[in-house]
Amino acid sequence: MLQALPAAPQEQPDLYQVDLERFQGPLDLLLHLIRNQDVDIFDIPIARITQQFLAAIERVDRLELERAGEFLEMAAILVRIKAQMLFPRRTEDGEEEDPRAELVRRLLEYEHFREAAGHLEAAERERARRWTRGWVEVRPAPPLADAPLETGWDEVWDAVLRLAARDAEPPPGYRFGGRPVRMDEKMELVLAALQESRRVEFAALVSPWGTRMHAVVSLLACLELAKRSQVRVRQAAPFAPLWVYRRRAEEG
Amino acid sequence: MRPSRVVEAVLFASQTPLSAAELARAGEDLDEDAVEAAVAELRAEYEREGRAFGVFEVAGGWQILTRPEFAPVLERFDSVPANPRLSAPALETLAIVAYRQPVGRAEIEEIRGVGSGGVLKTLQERELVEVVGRGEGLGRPLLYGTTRRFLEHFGFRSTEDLPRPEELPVVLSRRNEDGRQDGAQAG
Amino acid sequence: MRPSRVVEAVLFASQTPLSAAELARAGEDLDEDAVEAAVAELRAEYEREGRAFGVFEVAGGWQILTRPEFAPVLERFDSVPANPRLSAPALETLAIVAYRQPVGRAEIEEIRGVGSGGVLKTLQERELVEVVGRGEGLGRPLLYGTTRRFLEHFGFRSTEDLPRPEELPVVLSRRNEDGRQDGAQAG
Repeated sequence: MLQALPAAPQEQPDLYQVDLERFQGPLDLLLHLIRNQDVDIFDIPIARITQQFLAAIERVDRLELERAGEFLEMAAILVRIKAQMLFPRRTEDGEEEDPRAELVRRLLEYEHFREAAGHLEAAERERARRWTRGWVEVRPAPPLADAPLETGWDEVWDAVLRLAARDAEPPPGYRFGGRPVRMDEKMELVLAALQESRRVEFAALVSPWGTRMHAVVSLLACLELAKRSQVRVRQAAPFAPLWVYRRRAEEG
Repeated sequence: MRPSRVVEAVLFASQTPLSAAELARAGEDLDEDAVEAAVAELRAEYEREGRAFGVFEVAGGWQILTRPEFAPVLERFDSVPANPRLSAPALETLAIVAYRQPVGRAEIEEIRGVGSGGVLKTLQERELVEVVGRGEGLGRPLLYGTTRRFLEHFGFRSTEDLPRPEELPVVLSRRNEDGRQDGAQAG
Repeated sequence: MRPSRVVEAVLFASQTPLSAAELARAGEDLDEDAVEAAVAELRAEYEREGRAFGVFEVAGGWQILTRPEFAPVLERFDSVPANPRLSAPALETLAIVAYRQPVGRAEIEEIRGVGSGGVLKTLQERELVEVVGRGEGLGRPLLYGTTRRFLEHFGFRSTEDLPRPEELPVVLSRRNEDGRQDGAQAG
């Protein structure tokens, strides 16, 4: 339902009495405050809007924690912008930087998508006025297993090779004597060792073989894993022991 | 059997849209052109006879649906369940996925300014959105895109039916006449 | 709106057969006699036009159903679809299952970067892949492996026979002997 706006909204304290539950998030609330007061979005009166935003979220504790955090984060942004407005900075080419610029960009982008969502809703409403057939005969599908299958192993193998091509870095096989020292094997070994303990000394990874090639490939493996954010490599000082640390899954 | 009746039987027995290629499977002598012609014939007949349903173009195929003017009648019947509608957060998230696909969760949350994991999951469960790949960068984030079911849900023929981004007015002045839920009201 | 068209809309969209009394609720000017007449009108029209569907009496009510003589059409439509060749996603998924079995869906999706539930189902229906157990951990995920039919079709005696040359990608060269996410044992 549409409400006609109060003629002089800024004088109506009731305006701040918004029901936060009805807003999808801080951007929604902020847009509401701006659009409902005939404010030029490119020249947001930041002090006033900040005050209204803070008033609106005063009872934010009633929201669940995650949502509350989202509103508080925006409040912090607003307060920071308000402070920056007092001390305008200049960019390198001497132009005055508007601290509101990024916020305006985000608001317009958000509004753009909300507009798009409105179009979707209209399409959905239109579609909801038409019905498919309510009941359709259940037809037992003939078992797919009986259908002919002409796929040969070469096609499966092509798929295998496509997967290989997708591997970020195809592991080079370093040969030592007759047996290849493969980086992927070393990487696996490092990860396996880190399943057992939180960290492992690099020397311990190499000692079972003690050859230069194993050491080099192991080091490359550790660096590759670090690059993929699967491990951390630490050395306290030059020539100090090198340690490899496990990274928790959610870290990377 | 007339090709149009063969196509009719299959369209009638399906709850989802069927493409020309799919419909062609119904008859030995059917190809995509014959299917097109049969569909056109059915359309014209239903139209002429004033049938309560018609053949509509949806999601790259055709589907028999009741005509909109019968909605008020159908809404009265318990055995005709209402077509499901999405929540505002779901629509908003879906709009972002539709226009930005393939898009990761982080970008969606950046645009919306709120956590969107739950909404995305719901959209995935309803098969309106699916994982279409992985992005570059840290953790190779999952990227989402819209599905054929998405087109069905909104009755779009293809993603071309979405209003082009440049057709969406980036509203620069106050706008408030579109029936959007209004949060602010005293009492 | 003609009574016969109102009745047609409701019969088409209803999930259950409807009786004359129930159908009469569709319009203020409808009573059971009017409904009977409308149904008779629809029947005659469908008959005359040679429609693929008709109005049938079911469980004390009416329902619009495909005519029995079109059953072969539907059967043909249902049975022709199977492409004798596996699709690219199916091939890729099959390759992963073959080399990493027993493997869970999450792991397959992790490697492919796309949802793989549907394609796994196809492979199961093809009887090339089957559930071979359950993994440890949250929700005890189903683990998939290849079938005897897989071995027969591709001419392997056992999965040990699968070629494992050096160009086998890393994601496939690591086997899960114990069905856990990672064969974690440092020697």
